[in-house]
Amino acid sequence: MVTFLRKRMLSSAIPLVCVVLGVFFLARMTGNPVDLYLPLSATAEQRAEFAAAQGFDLSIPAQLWNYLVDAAHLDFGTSLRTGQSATEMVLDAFPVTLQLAGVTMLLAITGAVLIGSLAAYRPNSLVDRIASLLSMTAASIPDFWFAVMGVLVFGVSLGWLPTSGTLGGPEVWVLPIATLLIRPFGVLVQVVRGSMVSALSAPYVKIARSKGATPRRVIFGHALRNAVTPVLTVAGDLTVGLVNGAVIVETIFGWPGIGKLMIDSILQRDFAVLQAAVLLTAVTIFALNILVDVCHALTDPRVRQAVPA
Amino acid sequence: MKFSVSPIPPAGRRRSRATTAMLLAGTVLLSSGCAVAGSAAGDAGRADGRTLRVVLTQEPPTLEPCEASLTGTGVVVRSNITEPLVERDPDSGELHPLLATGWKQTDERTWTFDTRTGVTFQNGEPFTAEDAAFSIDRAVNSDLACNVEGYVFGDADLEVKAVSDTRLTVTTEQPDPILPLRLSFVEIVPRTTDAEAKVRIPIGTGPYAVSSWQPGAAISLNRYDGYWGEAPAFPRARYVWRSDASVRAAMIDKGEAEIAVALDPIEAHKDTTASYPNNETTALRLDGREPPLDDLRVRRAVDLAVDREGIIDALLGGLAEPAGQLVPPGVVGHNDEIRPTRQNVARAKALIEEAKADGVPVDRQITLVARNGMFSGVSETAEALQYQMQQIGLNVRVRMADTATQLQYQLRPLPKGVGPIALLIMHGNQAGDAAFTTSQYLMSDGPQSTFGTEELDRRIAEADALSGDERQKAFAELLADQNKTVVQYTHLAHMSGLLGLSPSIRYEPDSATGDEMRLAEVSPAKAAQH
Amino acid sequence: MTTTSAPAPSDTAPALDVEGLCVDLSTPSGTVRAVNGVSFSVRRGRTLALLGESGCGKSMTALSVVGLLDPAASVTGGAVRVRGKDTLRLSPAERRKLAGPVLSIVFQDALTALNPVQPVGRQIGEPFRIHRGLSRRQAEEKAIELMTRVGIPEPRQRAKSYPHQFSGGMRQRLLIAMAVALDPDVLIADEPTTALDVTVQAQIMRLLRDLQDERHMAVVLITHDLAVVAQRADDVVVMYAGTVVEQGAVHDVFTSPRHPYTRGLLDSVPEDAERGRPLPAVPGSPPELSAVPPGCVFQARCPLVRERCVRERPSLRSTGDGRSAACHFSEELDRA
Amino acid sequence: MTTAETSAVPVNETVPARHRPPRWWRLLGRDRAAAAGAVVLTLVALVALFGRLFIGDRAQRQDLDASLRPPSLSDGVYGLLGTDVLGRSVLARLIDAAGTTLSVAVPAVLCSLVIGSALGLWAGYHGGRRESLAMRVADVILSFPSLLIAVVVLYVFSPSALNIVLILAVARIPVYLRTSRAEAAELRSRLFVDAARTFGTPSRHIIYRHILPIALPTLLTVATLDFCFVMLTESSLSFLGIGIQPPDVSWGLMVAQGRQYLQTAWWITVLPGLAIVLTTVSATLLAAWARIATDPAQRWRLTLPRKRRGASAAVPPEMIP
Repeated sequence: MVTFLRKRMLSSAIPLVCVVLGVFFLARMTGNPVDLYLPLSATAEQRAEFAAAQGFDLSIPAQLWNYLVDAAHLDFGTSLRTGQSATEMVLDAFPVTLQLAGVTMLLAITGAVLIGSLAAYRPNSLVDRIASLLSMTAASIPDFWFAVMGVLVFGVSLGWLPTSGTLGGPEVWVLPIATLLIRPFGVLVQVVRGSMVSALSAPYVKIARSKGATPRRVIFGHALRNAVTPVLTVAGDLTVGLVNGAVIVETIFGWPGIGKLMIDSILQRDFAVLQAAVLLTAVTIFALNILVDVCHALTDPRVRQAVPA
Repeated sequence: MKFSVSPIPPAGRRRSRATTAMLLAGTVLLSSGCAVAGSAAGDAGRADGRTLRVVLTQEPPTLEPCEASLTGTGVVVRSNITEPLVERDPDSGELHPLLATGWKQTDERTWTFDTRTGVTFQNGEPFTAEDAAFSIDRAVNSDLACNVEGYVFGDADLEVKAVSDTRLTVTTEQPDPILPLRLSFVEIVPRTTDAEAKVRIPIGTGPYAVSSWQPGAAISLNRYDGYWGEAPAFPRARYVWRSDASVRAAMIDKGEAEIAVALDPIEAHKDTTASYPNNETTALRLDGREPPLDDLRVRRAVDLAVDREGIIDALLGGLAEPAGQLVPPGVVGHNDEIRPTRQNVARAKALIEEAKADGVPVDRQITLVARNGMFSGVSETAEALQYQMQQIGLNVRVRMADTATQLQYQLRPLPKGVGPIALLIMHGNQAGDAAFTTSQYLMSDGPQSTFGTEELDRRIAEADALSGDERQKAFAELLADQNKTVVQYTHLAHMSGLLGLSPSIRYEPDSATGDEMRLAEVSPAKAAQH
Repeated sequence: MTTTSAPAPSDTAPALDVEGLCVDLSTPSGTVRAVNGVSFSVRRGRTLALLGESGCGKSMTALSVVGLLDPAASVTGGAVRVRGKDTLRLSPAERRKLAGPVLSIVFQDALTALNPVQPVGRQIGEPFRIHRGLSRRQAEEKAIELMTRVGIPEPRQRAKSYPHQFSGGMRQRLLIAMAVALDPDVLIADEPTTALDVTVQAQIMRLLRDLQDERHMAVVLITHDLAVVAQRADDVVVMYAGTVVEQGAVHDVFTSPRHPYTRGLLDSVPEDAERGRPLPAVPGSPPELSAVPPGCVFQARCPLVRERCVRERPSLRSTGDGRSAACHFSEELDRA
Repeated sequence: MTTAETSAVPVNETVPARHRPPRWWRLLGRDRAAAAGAVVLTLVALVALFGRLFIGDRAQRQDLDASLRPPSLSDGVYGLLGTDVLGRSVLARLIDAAGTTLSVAVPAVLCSLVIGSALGLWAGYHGGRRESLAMRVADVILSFPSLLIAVVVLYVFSPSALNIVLILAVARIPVYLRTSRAEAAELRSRLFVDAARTFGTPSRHIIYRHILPIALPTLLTVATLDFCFVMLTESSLSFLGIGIQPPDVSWGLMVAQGRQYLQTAWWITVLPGLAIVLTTVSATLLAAWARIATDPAQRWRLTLPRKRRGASAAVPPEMIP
């Protein structure tokens, strides 16, 4: 397992560098940020002065060199927009995103495993058909639409929940999480159901039943662990989506997460913050991919034995 | 977290520590059917009648006073936390004394200001002319690249001197008849403020002082008890921000906030909203260097093609006024004689036909550039304009851009090889004088102008040196002249802002509200409560 | 072993008594009867073979007995009695109590019949956890004992291995160990050796016999292999197109078949037939279940077919000596 | 597959090989939900292909005086579903948008399906370095913030439908890449692949003839789910202002633009939202059906008579909790 991990991590280093470089160049293709930060009436001299102060007058390779040298010292620069250190801004925003992603995936996976298994247990039964239809619908509802509806219905009309915001009791989590949840939940229910249907029709399930195992034991003791591989993969991908930023939820509910930070810094050409944010999410995503691989190895002894390429 | 000025531990970190508990709680809550008893309060805290909760569109990037000409910063800072020497009455355009009690032009290039006594900063230090001189110097002459510097002063440095504790002189390189107006944009800070770097949280003389800033979540203000003026009604204020207008509106409906800015016009019918002219004017800037827009008849036809009333009624909630010039009423230079052009499709078509007959390539595709988020309904407005221009026989496509991209079209050097551009602009007249407008938008080499005439350039330069009624008249005439001879702009509307106001408070928005929301002018609606 | 409250069956009473079992199956062309009125019984210590070609309904019969039918099939009639109870009428929970201690089954493909992600020790010990409430450790000890019994070398180490780490023969042993864990009254072996090579087949069959003797189980052996039946079974039930065509003691049936189908099967075996060969060919092929003729099910391939066979389906009639056959003209065969 | 041999999946026992598998439309007829899905999808496809021929410029024709008219029967066909804020017929716009939506979603899904699967099968079949390389490429794409690419391409270059297709396609390649790699890696050691290899069959033939057919059902299922994802992402891009650009119109754009009228004019945003939901649910239903119908070991599921499927008798009593 240790060699497995070491190899996996080493092989992740190069893509990481690719992402960082890619973001650097892509960001600079979006144009010079000077105009955004000076008043419309600023003179040419003022513009030049500002560009020089921020290092935008240098050639791209020179800018890249400066960036890499600073990054090596863990200095990711200062935000043009707020004047804060980019690292600090990113580290402030990231926990919010992680919390949202964590709670969402926890609930999505738990819920999907329960409901997906129940549906798969009796294929084509009423439960199955309701669960399938609901999950398909859930997976195809535009999330911002759901969010705005949620605010209007539960926030304003019924008054059960706060409309938005992060400060307060657990109730502030409900709408953002529910919005984030619908799609992963819908997708995962279908994936769990699909792989559970095939797992439950496997001969070893019949054997388990012939031993007098209860349905619970059959589902959770035997079928689930065999059905978990595709579920893990899909859940991993969905989590990547959430880590990369739940922009819509963060925007609507005013959660200061990394997604909102990224889109703001793109629109504001705040390169330092953008680069720091992408680096952090990329590292997280690589870690997540490794985690998924480890989970695969843990759940399936056959994967564990095969030496990874 | 370093910008917390109070000893209270910052909530951001506390939240991370309580994450586990929250995770569990959230899980339990969701799985138990998520019925929460009672009405939840939300970010802005509970409605206790003592805290004024304001919901903005975005988090202020900083509260640095020399950046106060940025809308996001100014709306919180100006007149709440810090104050300038002079303030401009948004309705009349007149200047009123604030931290200066009086001022006069003592020679051609020098103005002298008397400063108020008995004023203390929120850190307890007394305010003197020395502080005023320091603040002007810091904002205008330093290397901080303050936004206000470029916004109102341009390149020229000022020579500032505190001649006594209560008097200072400001000397300009060129005679400047509107220097006091320019200085109304400079917020006064104590001389102990960092002159080398921008601060995120300022100290000022205003009625409120910052008590905490929870990044991403809220900014809290407390009433400053040593304020020299009348104490404001609310002991505390709290700013939160939501970028979605429907959520801001919902927060008013729900009672989670007392004031919400920039609501969609669609909400205008509610009792809980108040509209106010916000000194912004929208127009279509036609690039007169590229055919077919280089033809005066085509530009005039575009002006005639636009259905201003229709757009205002359907898309802007009826809140705006049709415009015939770039400056709205109340601004020096506004011409009362100019009537907004009325739509006349037949005449517009005739003009196009005429131009076509003369060999003008009216089929050439014109790109209509607009910026997302410029105002509520901007993309629909762009679509309407496109449709109306197509109706008279022009070939138009819409391009929605983000701020940075749109600025490339708006500012010189203008992009090359992009064909004829019709740029939707929104011009702010907060400065209150047409000089700010004409030098930018009408001069043939103005930073935001595509072309002009020598005649117009000359008249602008002349008008700029005048003052009083002559100034007003000169600007008014040249604005009318642009509509006759240049027609670079198809004016659309003098816009309005829409504010959400809880029934529990009273507040009269004015044209400056969008840039400077004076919390001290908000009072509880006593009558409504009892 | 006596967790069930049912009285321990006496040796004379059948351990398993199937009566008139009918199974319907949904197919693209409509519902068909896959098993039609199958009856048989088997006592402890005895071995009954269910013999027939692929698709004759023998596996489905076995699966209905242990209650593992696929959802496409359903039992529509009959009774399956063990320890005096009709399992078809029991609640799921009551049925589960029988699964393991009373009825158990061994499948053909041991690789897929073992859970690939669980150590085998845990799978073999599972019946003890379910029915005896043993702790995981105790169950594992029991599993190791069983593994020793079925001839797995180094059982203590191997208990932690996963199915894919065993050879085919070993896996079949593991599966058998699991099935006999709770000394069931009845062990159903569904083609237990088909997937194995010949020498291993013999070992497995021997193991099954030893276990049967040791534990005094009734064994239902499902096979298409005449030689296995001849060597291993006491009684045989020959099935064709979902019905029983003949049954009786193996020796009797094989020496003097009373149904032309049985006769055909036996005739087609060459003298030097080896075990493990597929079922010898009888000319023609069985009818599609959706097109079973109204008369005798075997009429299309029967050398003795007559007008009566087309008109009237022969019922399974006793022909003496505890035998019975479903042929209007079984006497003719006997005489021949 | 082994299910069929050991536990006697009835089809194999009862339907001899010479019996032709049932016609697909008969199977489709048996699954009412999938049949409904097929009808909806056909309808959507027809509308997308030919709808514009019938509506002419109605989707663009504005009438500011007719702004926000609710659905009604009295305003003729084009007033049936009401008007939007510019007074354009919502019905006409839905029809126009169907074309745009599908012309973005379908090519995007197809591109990522083809490219991703080809790469993944190649990588999985060969293993080793090539496999590592492909997986790392997938890692890079996955961890790259696609919003950044979207903003760059759509604001800096031109915000055309083609660019949106490209962005969505690239962003989804890793999904197919990983899925097909996993399938190919599992299949490459199978007997029939080995056999083909020993005969000297070139690898692309093995991939195409032996591996692709087995991996295809899974890939197609993923593609259907992705179809939904692509439509929703396009809608989210519109929410952020970087999706389909007016005057072009897609369902996602309609939902995004209409959301501010949710309280006052629900039809502008709810109807296109419903169109998205209906289309994707139909596609998913149909994919689920197709997956079963193309899998011989599962096909029997579709043959269960309707009335029994939901009833408890269809399930072995043992399995009822």
